[in-house]
This record gives sequence, structure tokens and C-alpha cells, in this order.
Amino acid sequence: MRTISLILVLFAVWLLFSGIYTPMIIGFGIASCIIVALIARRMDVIDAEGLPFQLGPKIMLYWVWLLVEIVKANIDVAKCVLFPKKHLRPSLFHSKVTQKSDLGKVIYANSVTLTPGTVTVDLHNDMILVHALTEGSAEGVKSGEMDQRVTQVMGEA
Amino acid sequence: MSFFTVTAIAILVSVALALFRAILGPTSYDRILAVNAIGTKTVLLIAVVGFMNGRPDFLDLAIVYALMNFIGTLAVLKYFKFGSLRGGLSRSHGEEK
Amino acid sequence: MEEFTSVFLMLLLVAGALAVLHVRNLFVATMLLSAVSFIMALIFVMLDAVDVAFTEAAVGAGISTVLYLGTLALVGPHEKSSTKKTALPLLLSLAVGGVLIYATFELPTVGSPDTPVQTSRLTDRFLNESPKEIAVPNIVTAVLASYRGFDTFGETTVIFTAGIAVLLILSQVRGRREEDVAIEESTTPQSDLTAEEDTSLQASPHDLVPHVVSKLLIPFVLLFGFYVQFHGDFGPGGGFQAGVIFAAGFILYSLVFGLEYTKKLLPLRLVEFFLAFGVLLYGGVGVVSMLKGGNFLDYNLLLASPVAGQHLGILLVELGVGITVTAAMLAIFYGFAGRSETNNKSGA
Amino acid sequence: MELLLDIATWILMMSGCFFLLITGIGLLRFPDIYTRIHAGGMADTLATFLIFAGLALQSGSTLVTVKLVFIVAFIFVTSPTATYALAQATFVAGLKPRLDGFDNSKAPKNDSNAKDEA
Repeated sequence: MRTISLILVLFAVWLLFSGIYTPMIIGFGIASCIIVALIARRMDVIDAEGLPFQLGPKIMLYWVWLLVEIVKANIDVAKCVLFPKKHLRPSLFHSKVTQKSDLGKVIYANSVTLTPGTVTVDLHNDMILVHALTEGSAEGVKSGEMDQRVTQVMGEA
Repeated sequence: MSFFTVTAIAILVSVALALFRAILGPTSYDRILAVNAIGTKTVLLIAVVGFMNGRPDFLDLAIVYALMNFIGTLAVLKYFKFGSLRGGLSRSHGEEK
Repeated sequence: MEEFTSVFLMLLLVAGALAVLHVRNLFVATMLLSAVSFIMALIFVMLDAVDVAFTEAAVGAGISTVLYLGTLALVGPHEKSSTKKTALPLLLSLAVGGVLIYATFELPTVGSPDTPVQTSRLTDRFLNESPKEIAVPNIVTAVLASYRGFDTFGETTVIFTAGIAVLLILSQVRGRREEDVAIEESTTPQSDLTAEEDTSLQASPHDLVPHVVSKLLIPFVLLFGFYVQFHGDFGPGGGFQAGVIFAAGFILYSLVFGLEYTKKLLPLRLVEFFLAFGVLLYGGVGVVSMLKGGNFLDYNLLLASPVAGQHLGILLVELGVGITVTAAMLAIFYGFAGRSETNNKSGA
Repeated sequence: MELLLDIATWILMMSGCFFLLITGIGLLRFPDIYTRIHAGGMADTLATFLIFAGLALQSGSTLVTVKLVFIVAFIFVTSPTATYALAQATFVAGLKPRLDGFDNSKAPKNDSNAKDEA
């Protein structure tokens, strides 16, 4: 089932990329998508993690929120770069992860990394080790808002 | 001066700064970081130059760069951690795929 | 602006190259080479040589870094200090370099209308006739696969030979090594090093992020390989680049999941088969066109109309190149990466 | 309309350039590898986003824009992954971050307390 949906997704990507809609090229596209899907099946990369459909539109909203956070945090980091002596207060701390699935943990860890000022140094069981650039950015992770949101997106709240 | 030109110059300066970091080091991780940053900026510059020359098909090239940058960085880090490229990365639940 | 960027990039290139020469740690040199390769490709892009930049991206920055690392895993990252005198070689290379620089003054400036490339009859012919004769939008592809099909056939054969050579050399040594290790392990159940390595491999559940992300990416990487393969006629790309990208997808898989899984998926025998199959496909197209009464690689006769024949010929030939390049890259990767661990375990 | 688009592009791309330069300066200026990871791995993502958004405005609603979106998505997925792998490898290798403020970073302090917090 997921193999077929993978083929469809791949084919959509192909159509968007190609921009050339002669029967021959589209035929090659279909063949390529099927071959890739078969290889992916044998590689065993098609599952809830390799093709996360279950997240649906919720993840889009999350991305928008994340983008705003990224912009805000970037300005902080920029200040840090320009005036390191005043702002730079690095810290390293553990924080709890409430997601249960591996995919949720990965989304959370990568969100933390994407937000400037915090980097996930380690993700282990249900703890992440975070290196933060300033006190403010450390607070952002410790408050657990992002964690809550990812858990909601994953439907594990 | 179009915005493409200005952006291209900014990217070039940024590449130069990153190259300094790659040469200075001091640790190997600094160099990996710097090379990775150069890779990302190369992607940007290719896209911008493509638009500047009116050839957006440069974007395919940019995708290849992003991909190679990722694979290269992963390979380097794996080499550093395990000293070889052979074994796989492990997972938390021991469920080997 | 063009000149400024070019000079600036050249300066960066020189700085990077000098740094590569200066450092003694080979690993650092590899990293710097990768950076130099990125900058080199930028210069190609500035010169509007997209297909070349494409190849540089795929081969120079990506795969060769991985292969260097495979080599370093075998030989260790430290350069042996040489005791040889360097004065004479330095003088010699300075002299040759001086002559070369002197020779560049005779070269026409970039873009000037009287360069040999611009005045050559071939340029006009390729630019004017290829839309009629071959009707492939990307003239680079037309030149590579059709007008200069012999050259490309030669290149493919070279890649084939390289793949075979690496397999022959490395797999022979590996066989011996593995026997040694097997004996060693049977006598001493677990040496210290092996135990340590095992714990780092088994008990480190920290690689979740690359694991999941790679799972997400691999199908798209492979699809992109196909895309580049089949759109070589229209934009930059073609068999060489597609082969490398496709191989990169598999290399990513084996980096994350382990080489043994890749080998299960695509056994060495299959890789060897594809390695030969690509070249045979290329040659086969040539032979078929000979059987149809034309010259070797004369695609005009493949189908009823010459243009359709050219299209089919280019398509098949590019496919052959793509298959061979994929297989050769994988063969080389198998050769290097497969050996590295054995060597480490035997404590070399 | 054209003018408006151009102005928007200017703003987006210039702010992208600003963050790009900040990244470069941060790479050189920050005191240890962990802080440099912040500068290198991340300001990149926003700069990339801004510049590509500017390019997308210029290309309008064509397939080129779709490709731009794909590249940004690709970078947003791979960049943190590479950063994570880098940070983690650094940590495993035993390099300790300096945590003692940098007000008086002239003299290198001992960073033995780094591990306690970890």
C-alpha cells in the first residue's frame, strides 16, 4: 500500500521537476518511479518513518510556526555574533523528550537544531542534550513549548 | 547593480571567511563545519548566478551540490566516529533494518 | 563584476591549494580538497560550463571525498615525513610553471571573438547543424553522445577498466586479510580493539537522526538520478552525472544502514554484471548500426528517420554510460569501504 | 507591480546577505567549536530561505519556483541532520564546550566543569 503511495508521490515530484511533458519522458518517469519504489522496498525504507503521511496538514502549520521561531532566534544569534562579550552565555543541558515515536523525536531534535541558538548534541532514549548559545535560547527549549507542539503534531499528546 | 550581483558578492565574501576557518582549524571538526558551510554557500551562489545569467536550469546543479554536501559530511563524520565506512549506524531499539 | 568574481575565486582556489600542500594531516587535506572542489565548480559555473560543473559537483566534491576517506581508513591519516631534498624539484616546477605562465600571455582573452574555439569550423557546424541533424536541445549532449561518440565510448571503457582494476586489486587482498582475521579471531576470541569497536557500534543509539532522515531521502535521491539521466537531452546532465548520483544514493544507504545491507541488496556479482552491461549496451548500439549498414555508432540508421534514430541512439548510449558509472562507483566503494574494517581489526 | 516585486526581492535578499555575512563572521569569531556550530549550521538556513524566497519572487509561479521550494526543503531537512551528526561526533570525541561566559575570554580558563553539567 505504502509502495503505491510512494510511487504516486515520486511521480508527482517527477512531473513538477521535469517540465517536459512528452509521452516518452512521462513514460520514463513512470518507469523510473516504479523502479525506485521497488528498490526502496527492498531497502526497507518505506514505512511510517520513510513516508510519513500520517502527519498530514498539521505539520504544515508547525512549519509556519517554526519559521517564525527561526527568524526570531536568528536575530538573537546575529546580536551574539556582533557583540559576543555581551550576549554569549553558552550552556549545555539535558531536556526531556515527550514524543514516543522515533520520528517525533527526530522532528523535535531537528527543530531544536534548526532554531538558531540551540543545537541538539545528543538524542538518546527520551533525553536530548542541548547546547545553547544564550540564556534566552536555552529558556526556549527548557520551557518545552516546541516539545509540546511536536507531540501534538505527532498526535501523541 | 542588480540584487543578484550584490548577493553574489556577499556570498563570495562569506565563502572566503569560511575558507579561512577551514584553513585555520584548529580541530578537524572546525574544518568539517567550515567545508559544510562552504558547500551550502556554493548551492546559494549557483542558484543566484543561474538567475543572473538567466539560466534557471542551474538549479539542478544546486540540488546535486546540496546532496553531495550532505553525503560528504555524513561520510566524514562516520569515518571519524568509527574509523571505517563499513558498518551501519545503530538505532535505539536495536531493531536493525 | 565577472572579472572580480573570477579573480576572487581564483585567489580562494590558490589559498585552498596552498593549504592542502601545507598540512601534514591527510584527513585535513581531504577536507580542504573538498572545499577546493566546491570553489572549482563555482568557477565552472561562472564560466557557464554547466555540464562540467555538474560533473565536478558529483564526482569532485561528493564521491571522491568518500573514496579518499575509504583510503584513509586503510592507510591512516598521517603522512610519512620525507627526507628527500626538495630544492631541485622545486626549482624545476618553478621553471615549468614560469614557462606555462609565460605561455598564457599568448592565449586569447576569455570571450574574445578570435579564439580557436570561436573561429573553428566545427563550432559553427555543431551550433547550426545539430538542431537539424540531432534535434537535441542540449548541444553538449549532442556533441558528447553523437558527434564524439567514439570518445565517450573510450571514456566509458576507461571507467569500466578502473572499476575492474579496483575490484581485482582490492578483493584479492581482502580475501587474504579476511582469512587472517578469521584465524586471529578464532585464537583470540576478542581482541581489545574489536571489543571497543563493537561497543561503539552496538551501544551507541545516538544516530537516530541521520537514520530517519536518510530513510526519508533515499527514494528521492534515486529518483533524482533517473531524472538527470533522462533529461540530459534538455538540460545539463546525462549519463555520467546520473550514474554518480544514483551511486550516491546507494552510498548514502550503506553509510547509514551498513555495507552488508547494500551488498545484500546489490551483490557484488550484480554490480560486476552492470559494470559490463553498460559498456556492452554502448558497444551494442554501435554494432547494431554497423549491421544496419552504417559506420560504428552511426545512429542515423537505427530507426526509419535519422532524427529519431539519433534520439534512440543517444538515449541508449547515455543509459549505458549511466549504468557503467553507477556500477563502477559502487564497485570502487565496495572495494575501499569493505576493506577498511578488516584492516582496522587486524590492528594495522 | 513589477517595482513592488523588485523592492520585496531587494529586502529579502539583502536580509539574506546580512545573515550570510553574520554566519561568516561568526564562524571566525566565536571562541570554540560548539559555538561555531551555531554560527555555521544555522544562520545558513535562514539566509538560504531568504535568498531563495527572493529568487522565487523573481521567477513567479513557474516550475522553477517549485524547484526552489524543493531545494529549500532539502536544505531544511539535511542541514540540521548534518549539524546534529557533527555536534554529536564532536561530543563523542570528547571535546568539551566552554561554558564559563566569555566576558573574560582573554585568558583560557580550565573547562573541567564542562562534563559535570553534561
